[in-house]
This record gives sequence, C-alpha cells and structure tokens, in this order.
Amino acid sequence: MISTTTLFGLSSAVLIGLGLFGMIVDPQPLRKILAFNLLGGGVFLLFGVIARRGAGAGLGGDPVPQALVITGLVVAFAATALAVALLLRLFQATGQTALDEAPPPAPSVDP
Amino acid sequence: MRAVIIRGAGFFGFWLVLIGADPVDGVAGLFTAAAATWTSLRLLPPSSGRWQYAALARLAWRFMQQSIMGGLDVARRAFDPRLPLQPGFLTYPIRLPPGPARNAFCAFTSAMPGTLPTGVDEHGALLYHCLDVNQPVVAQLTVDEELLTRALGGTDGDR
Amino acid sequence: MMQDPSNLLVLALILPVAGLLLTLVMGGRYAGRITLLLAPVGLAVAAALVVSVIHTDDALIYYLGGWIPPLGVALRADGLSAIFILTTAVVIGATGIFARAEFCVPPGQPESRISLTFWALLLTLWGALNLVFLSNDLFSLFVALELLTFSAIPLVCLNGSAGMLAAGLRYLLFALLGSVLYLLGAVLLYGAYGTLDIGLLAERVRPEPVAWAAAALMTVGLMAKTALFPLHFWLPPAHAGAPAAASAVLSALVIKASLFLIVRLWFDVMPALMNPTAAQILATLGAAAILFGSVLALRQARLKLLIAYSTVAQIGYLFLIFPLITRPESVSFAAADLSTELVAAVVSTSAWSGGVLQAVSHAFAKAAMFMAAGLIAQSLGHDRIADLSSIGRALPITVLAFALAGMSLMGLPPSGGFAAKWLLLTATIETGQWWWALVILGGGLLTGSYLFRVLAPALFGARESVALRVPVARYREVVVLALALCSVLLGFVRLGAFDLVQIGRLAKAGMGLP
Amino acid sequence: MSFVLDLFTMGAVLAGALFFLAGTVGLLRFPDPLTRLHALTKADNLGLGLIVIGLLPQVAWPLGAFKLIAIWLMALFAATTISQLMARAARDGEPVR
Amino acid sequence: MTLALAVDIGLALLVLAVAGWTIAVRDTFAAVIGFVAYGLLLALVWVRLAAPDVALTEAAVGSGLTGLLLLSASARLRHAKTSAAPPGPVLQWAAGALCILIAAGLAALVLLLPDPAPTLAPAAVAHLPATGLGNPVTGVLMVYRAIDTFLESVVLLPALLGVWSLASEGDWGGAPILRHPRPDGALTLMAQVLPPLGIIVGVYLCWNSADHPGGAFQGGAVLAAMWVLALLAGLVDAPPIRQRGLRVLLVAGAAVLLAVGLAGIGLAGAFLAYPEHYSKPLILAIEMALVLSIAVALALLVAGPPVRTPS
Amino acid sequence: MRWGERMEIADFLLTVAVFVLAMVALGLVRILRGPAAADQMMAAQLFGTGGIAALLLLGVATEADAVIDVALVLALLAAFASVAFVQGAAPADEDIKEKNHP
Repeated sequence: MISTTTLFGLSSAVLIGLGLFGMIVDPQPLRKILAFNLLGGGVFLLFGVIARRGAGAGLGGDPVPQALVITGLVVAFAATALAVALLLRLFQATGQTALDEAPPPAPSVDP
Repeated sequence: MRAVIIRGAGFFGFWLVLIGADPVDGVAGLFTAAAATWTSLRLLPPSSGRWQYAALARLAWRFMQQSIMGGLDVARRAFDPRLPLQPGFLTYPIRLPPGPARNAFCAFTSAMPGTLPTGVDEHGALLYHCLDVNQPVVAQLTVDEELLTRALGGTDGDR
Repeated sequence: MMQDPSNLLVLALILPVAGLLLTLVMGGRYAGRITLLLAPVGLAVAAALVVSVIHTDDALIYYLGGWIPPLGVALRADGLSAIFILTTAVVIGATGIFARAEFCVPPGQPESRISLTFWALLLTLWGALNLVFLSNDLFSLFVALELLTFSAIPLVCLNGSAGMLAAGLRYLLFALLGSVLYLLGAVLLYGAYGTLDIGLLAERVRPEPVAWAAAALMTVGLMAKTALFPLHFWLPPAHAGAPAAASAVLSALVIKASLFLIVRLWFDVMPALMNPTAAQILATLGAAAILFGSVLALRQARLKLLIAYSTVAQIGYLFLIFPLITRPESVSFAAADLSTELVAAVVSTSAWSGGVLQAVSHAFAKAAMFMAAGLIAQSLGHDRIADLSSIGRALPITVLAFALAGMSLMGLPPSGGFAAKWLLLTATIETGQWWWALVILGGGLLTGSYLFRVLAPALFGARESVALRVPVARYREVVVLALALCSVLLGFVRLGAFDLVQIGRLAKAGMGLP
Repeated sequence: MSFVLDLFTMGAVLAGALFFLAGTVGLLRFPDPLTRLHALTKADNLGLGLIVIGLLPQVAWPLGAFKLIAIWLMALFAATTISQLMARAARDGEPVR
Repeated sequence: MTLALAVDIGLALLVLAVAGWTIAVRDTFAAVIGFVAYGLLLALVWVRLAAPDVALTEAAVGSGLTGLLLLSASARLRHAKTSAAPPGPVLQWAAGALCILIAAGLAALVLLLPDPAPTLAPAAVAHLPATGLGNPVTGVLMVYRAIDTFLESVVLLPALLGVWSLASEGDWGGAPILRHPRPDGALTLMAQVLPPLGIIVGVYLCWNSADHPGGAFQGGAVLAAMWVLALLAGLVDAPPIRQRGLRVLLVAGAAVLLAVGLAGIGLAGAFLAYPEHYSKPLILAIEMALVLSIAVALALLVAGPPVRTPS
Repeated sequence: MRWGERMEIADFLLTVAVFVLAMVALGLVRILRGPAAADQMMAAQLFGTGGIAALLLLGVATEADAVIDVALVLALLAAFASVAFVQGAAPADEDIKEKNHP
C-alpha cells in the first residue's frame, strides 16, 4: 500500500515537472512568475515529504527542513513581489509585457 | 471611554480564548489588546448612540434563526428537482444613512433567506438580488432594519 | 574578542549587512559616506583574513551560535574563500569611489532615488558575496544567492528605461529558475544524506543516482546564474545597460559567485562524483562560451555590449579547469618513473591556480573596462565603437586603463591574465589534453581582435582633437587605472603565493587521482 | 454520557455535511453566478456552523470550544461581507435586468 | 485502505488537478485563481505532513499575500498586449518531454530515498531543553540556524528596495497607493472589523511560537494582510517611504537580532549564541521585533513602488 | 449493532472530511470552468469555508490542536484573498462605462 510520504513525494515530482514546463513554455511573464511559484511549491513539498519521513524522537517530522521551508516561502514571496513590480513597471512604460529578445539597450547617456 | 473598555475587554477576551490564561501571556495580551483597541478605534470610531442590549439579543436571535432558514431555503431549492427559482433584483429604500450601521445591515441581510445586497442604485436605494422575487422580501427587510436601528440606539454618525 | 581569527569570518559577513541597516535608517544622504567608510574596514578585514589563513595554514571555521553541523551552520574560510573575499573588497571599494560622483547626494539636497538604492544595494551585494564565499551550508548559500539576485537586479534597471526593465525581468526569471533548481538539488541531498553542511556532505556523498541528480540540477541552476553558454542570453543586455559602476560589480563579482559555488559543489561537496565525463561536458560548454562569446563580441557596435559579450567568453575559461584537475584515465604520463600521485598533485595545482588567477584578474580587468567604458560614454555621450577615434588623446588615463585591462584579458605577458592562461596551458599539456590548449589560444586571438577593434582607432585615430561633452574627474580615471594595474600586477605575484588556493581544501588528498 | 455526546457529534456533523452537499448541488445546478453565490455562501456557512457545533463536545472545554466558535464567527462574518463584494462584482460583470 | 490515506489521495489528486489547470488554462486571471486554490490546498497537505508551522506560513504567505499580488497584477495587465507568441510545437514537445523526464526522474528518486530516512529530529529535540523552547521548528529558526532567520529578515530589504527603485524620480520619498478601485460598504466593514482581530491573531502566532506552531513569519504575514486590507478599503494611507519611523521599523528585527547575536560573542562565546537561562526571553524579544519588521516589509512589498509625490 | 461500536468517532470525522473535500472538488470544477469571472472568484469562498471545515474535522480527529490555529488563519486570510479576487475580477471602470453607455 502506498504511504502518505510516497504519495506526496510523487505529487511533488509532478508539480515540479508542471512548473518547469510552464516556466519554459509560457511566453507571458506573469504566467512564468506563476509557474515559478508552482515549481517552488513542488520543491518545498518534496522537502516537506523528506521532513515527514524523518519523523522521530516524538516529532511528526524533522523540524530542520520544516524551518527551511518557512524561510524559503518568504524568499519566494519576496522574489514574486520584485518580479511583479518589474513587470507592472514595464507594462506602464511600454504598454506591453513581452520579453522578446530585446533590442540592445540604448546608451543611458545618449544626447 | 465606554467603547474603549468594551472593545478592549473583548479583544483581551479573544486573546485569552486563543492562548489560555497564564500570567506572563496575560501581560503580553494586555499590550496586544491595547494595540488592537487603538487600531479598532482608529478604523471604526465609536458611534454616538448607546447600544440597547435587549434589542441586540433579539437581533442576534433573529440572525441565528434567519441564517438557518437561509441555509435550509437554499438547500431545499437546490435539491428540488424542479429547481424552484425566480431570481431577480428589487430595490429597498433604506433609511439608514451610509456608514457602519448600513454596512452592518447589509452584512446582516446577506445571510437572510433569499436575499443578497449587491450595492446601491442611482437613487441611493439598496439593490437586492433575490432567489425568489415573490417572497415578501421588503417586509422582512423593514423588520430587520427597525430591529437593527433600535439595537444600535439610533443612527450612527456618518463616516 | 579579536584574538580569535575566526571572528573575522563573522565580521566579514556582518559588516556590509550592518552598513545596509544603518543606510536605511540614516537615508540616502548618508548612504555614500557610510559605504565609503565601511569599504576600507572591509578591506582590512579581508586582508586580515588572508593573512590569518596563510598563517594558520588551514581553513578557519566558525560555528554560528556554537552549534556544530549538521544541526548548526558553520562559516568556513579556506584559501579560495579568502582570495575571493579580498578581491570583492577591492572591487567594491573601487566601485564605491568611482560611483561617488554619480550617486552621492550633493549637500543640502533631499535623498534621491538612486542615492539610497545604489549604495544600499551595493552593500547588500557585498554582504551576499561574502556569505557565498564563507558559508558552509547549502541552504544558507541558497539564501545568499537570492540576496545576490535581489540586489543585482535593481542595480541592472537603475536607470528605469523600458529596455532595462525588460532586461532586468529576464535576468530575474533566469536567476529564480536557477535558484529553484539549486534548492531542489540541496533538498535531494538532505533527503539522502541528512545534512546540508558541505564538510559532512563531502564525507557522505557516494556516486549514486540521487547524488548525480542533485549535482546535475544544482550545476544547471548555477550555470543559469553564471550565464554559461547556452544560458547566457540574459547577460549582455543586463550588464551592458546597467550604470557603469553597477556593470562593474555585476560582471566582475556577481557571476563569479555562482561559479564559485559550482567549483565548491564539484570539488568540495561531491568530490566522489567528479569524473572525466562530467568534466569534459563542463569544459565543452566553457569552450563554446569562449568561442561564441568572442565572436559575438567581435560583431558588437557598442562598447559596453562588446565588454558584456567578452564576459560571456571569459567565463568560459573558468570551466576549462574541470578536466584539467580531473585527469582522464586514458592519459598516460610521460614521466613514468615519477610516482603518479606526485604528478597529479602538480597538475591539479597549476590548473587550480590558473583558474583562480583567471577569475581574479578577470574581476579586476572587467571592472576596470566597464568603468572605463562608462567614463568614455559619459564624456562623449555615446559608446559607439565606430566613433571612438582618437579618444585616447582626450582621455589618456582612461584609455590606458582600458588597454592594460585588455592586455590582461588577452593574456599578454606580463599580466595576471597571461599568468592564468599560461598555467592553464601548462595544465593542458601536462595532462595531454592539447585540444583545450587550442581553445585557450584561439580565445586569446579572438579577444585580441575584438579589443584591437576598439584600441587601434582609440589610440592611433587620425582625428586631431576630440571634444568632450562632459569633463571626467581625474580621481575616477585613477580608480580605473588602479584596477587595471591590479589585474596586470597579478602577473608578477610569485606563483607560489597561489598555494594559498590549496589551503584548507577539503578533498585535497584525493584530487586528481584516478 | 460520552456515547450520547458522540451521537450528538455525529448527528450535527452529518447535518453539516449535508449542507455542504446542498451548497455544491446548488453551485452545479443554479443558472447564473448570482444565484450560485446564494447557494455557496448560505448553505456552506450553515454547514460549517453545524460541523463546529458537532465538534464542540470533542474538544477541550472551554478554550477549545470558544476557539472553534470564534473561528466560525469569523468565517461567518467574512462570508457575509465577501458575498456582497462578489455580488456587486458579478452584477457589474453582466447587464442588470 | 485507511481513511487517512483516502484524505491524502483526495488531496493529492486535487492539488495535481489544480496545478495542471493553472498551467493549462488560457486566461491568466483564471490561472491565478487556480494558484490561490493550489496554495490553500498545499496548506492542507502541510497539515497532513505534520508540519503545522509550514501550513500556517503557506496559508498566510504562499496563498494569501502571493495570491493578492498576482491577482492585482493580472487585473492590471488584463489589457496588456503581448506580442510574444508561444514557442513552436517542436519546442513545446521538447520542453514537455524534458519536463516529463525530470518529473519521472524525481519520482524514481523519491522511491529510492533511503529507509530509514536520515533525520535531525533527535538532535533537535535533544538540545531543545537548553534553549528553553518547546517548539522544535522555532528552535531551528531562532537557535540552531538563527543565521537563516537573520538573513531572511535582511533578504526582504533589498527586495523592497528593488520595488521602490522602480518609482519615478519625482515620486521618490512619497507613499505607495494601494486602494481598491471602488471600495464599498462591505469592504469598509470588513476592513473595520477584521484588522483588530488580525492583530490579536498575528501577535498570538508569534508570541505563542516558543512552544506551539507559529512564529514571526506567520504572525508578520497575518499582520501584513490586515494592514493591506485597511489600505485597500482606503481607511488608512500608506506612509511615505522617506519617513524615518518606517525605516526604523523595517530594520528593527534584523537590528535586534544582530545586536543580540553580537552580544552573544561576548556573553555566550559565539555569534548568535544566547546566554544560558536568558535564551527564551531574548528569543521572544527578537521575535516581537521581527514580527513588526516582517509585517511592514511584506505589506510594503505588496503595496508596490511609491506613486504619490512627497508633500 | 450500534453506531458507537461500529465506528470510532475519529474515523467518522475523517470520513466527513473526505466528503467535504469531495464537495470542494466538485464545486471547484464548476467554479473554474466559469464561464463568468464572477464564478471563478467564488473559489476563495468555497475553499475558505470548505477548507476550514476540513481542517477542523482533521484537527479534531487527529487531536492536533495546532491545526485549529491553521483554520483560524485560514478564516482570516480567506476573506483577504476574496477581496483580492473581487478586485481582480471586477471589470475596470472604463469597461463598465462602456457597458452602461454604449
């Protein structure tokens, strides 16, 4: 019979694959950011599964990975906030959100 | 001052519910409750009227009753194979001025059977969406408004 | 408290961070001054660290909070870390002086946007770099990488133009993907071996699927951050468009941080995994980067883009050290009578020293080049290579600095770049991998040609006089020249000094053995 | 005694589950977003309330019980306000009458 | 099959379905909704993985704040024209194959993970009495790996500076504006009633974390959400970013942690070590400072760059 | 044969938790498929109430007090997320004007 940890471990593998796919394939930056969060969720879930497998000493799980996931979630939020702010500013400046191979940036000091 | 004490006590009570009674935690709770009270007074200044507790109790009772009715009503219609719905909008000319009391009224009535406030129309009347427009909705709402006005001890100051 | 040299590790870490906190509170008006005050202190700490490491002849280690790994986190400074921390302190300090004119608020003015952000982010960058070089824990390193990303990206789009916003966003997405992959690898390692400490992992990691997967994921993730071919697309627009001072630290230091981690990963975390195939793959990518980056640099019309593509190319050299340290089994040694171990040790040392020398001299040279290009662009109002004729007459010191830095990049004697490439060449010959020697030589020729495109007209242009739109402050030129000189003078450092590289290496004994 | 309490729990929780079912059925069957909103908020909140009441005998008295009730009240309050916000958004989203 | 496993299987299927939908659906707003649902479901999964501390963080940060950020972004980008076309079918198939390969490899590795699993749980528990704490996760965050927490409180600062740096030059020093386009009575009522309760819950999560699940990050996220709610309803204004008090609040957590850490060199023999017997009160003091700093930083990250010219 | 003997109360609560989750899943299908954005934003409400119920049932069944705190945070945050949903789904002002004054 499949165990809880195996079940969620396999799920995390699928989530990572899905997130990676979204990040590579979707052309819209906001969707890429979304996929990045999805991917991050998968990675954290895998860490959580590893924590659960390490249950012992009267604990339901290994506290070290759990603490690290908490840290990681906050880092991911900060990254998302920065990316979203950049994207919105880009949209404000250009009216679009495409990230095609950009033309070489104009020199910042051009007359 | 009354409002400060009542709200402060309420927030401290909430703290106790969360954490349990412990002297050290209690001290932290006092500070937290003070912060919460300050925030609360800032966001929602106390009203001029005095609450009428008897009417308030009646109101609470009616709320319980009606929200159960509301749930039952929806469940009955959902399970009924004929799907007895006559959805539509109707307006309710509310007397409460815009402000916390009116907002409370809207929240209150959104749990009532078959009614859902969806904002105001161009004349300032509340626009309700009803599951069944044939129900005596306006009469119900009038009762509710009267009860609420009495419970809050008159009208609230504008915000 | 200072008797114990290992306190230096903590100091190197918290000095920039404390500066950041202070800067935020005091505001942009004091930001530049705080940074410039901290820079010499940081340099002194870095120098003391180098001296201590040489003096103790072993890695310095510090258990944070007194908790021993695996439960706690350790800081560890070996020779490699010490060298990089010193390099960082020098480049950051030089950047600070260079940037003073541009980013400091004139007295009496209120805080402006860039006056706060530039300095605060520079300090964060510095702290993050020191953490990358010092931390001995894979998760703290992850946080350090993110810290680095969060400070590097706003620096890229500091001028706020739409093109730079797009470049910054693309950079951010690459960097985030890189971090996630790195973290995934770290998670797998924890799952398999129950620790994130580099020292403990080095003992526990065995060549098995989970370790391979972790290594692959982490390497790819870090490659994206280092901009190794073919994951380099984000770099040229980002580095070329940033303000000169920012480009200098980005190109000189930031991409080295993830490279440093790749090296740590393969040689310290998982020495058991290092094998010829992986090494050859990494080096092939490096060789492709050298050729590809150089050719593209050759085709650029703008100076800053040329320098940025040159970074893509120069990064490639650093990946050549992998096969030179990890000798393929097929190689037979000419000196059969020597004990194999001895030969291997010699080879690995020169490849190591060459790699580190290349990284450091490139850091100085590239910082100098970006700053020189910044001065040129500022004084001319453009940086079109075609219109740089005779600029050497107007800005002799700047162009001299550019030329000296270029010398180091090309690998002309007696520069640091020459010594580095010479050591690498020696290693290729000694290990019988002549094909890498061809790449190194070819790369040098290409580098020479793209720099010649800039330098020849600049120095020997026919124009009589060049009108400068904006005069250039002399002290800024001197800073650039000093950095370029650092890069050149590295060539005179006695090669033995690079034994420092070997101090405290975790897997020293096993390195290079079949 | 415990048996009676368990029976009470089962009864109330089952009733609560029934209202969740009603909410979902309404969600699936009702014709437009606004009527679906009625189904979702009213039925599910009653369901949550019944489940909370059912769970009261199973938790530590009095703090655990008060906590449950506090959660329910908060969820209820949230639902009454959110449903209005959503109703207005839904009304904006399509022509009235 | 036990019932608990049925819960798990149901949850796993739901998570996967929502995740797949989020990636596949065409409309971005719908995708973000899917993501919020994903976050809430993950919070349930964390409960099932015996990690309530993480569940709290996921609910508050992963779903709540990230959700708000992405939702308002998708609303503002609704009319964005993106000229970027999705990659061609060949590339898509190649990417798909690569991702399937990676997922399959990871799945195999999950099955190959060592049994019994290596764990630091016994070590963490063994040293817990010395810290005066009862919650091992707090022990890891505040004691064994306090450096991570320190760095974490620092990481938010460059991210926030990065967001601020996107302001236009004239707006620098002003305040960000985060307001619902058309706030109405229901939103006002919610923003009047919930924030005081949220303050109690946020402080409770932090204060209680010495012995129970919770902590500065979770508490800070709840506080931030409440502040954002009041901002959205227009009941309060965001402070100008030039304000000294705001800056002090932002760095307070990291500064207190740094100060205690430095004191540890003299008093307890190592940076970030706590003197014996004083660890619990010190940790509580640090956490209370951290919760404020984190709350302010998270809320300002949501609020975005300043857009109001300083007065 | 009586109920109490046949079934432990914890098992019963878990069963109901599965049931509630199933209801959430069913509702989710409806909500995500739309068609209107107004349908989709109900997801937060659905997850708020359903999630809290499932958490409470799980928490009591497994005697994990901490889970109740998660439900508490969810109750606060579900409201918050819904506000965001409404903000995201609400058509921008210009859209409404177009609709009302064609």
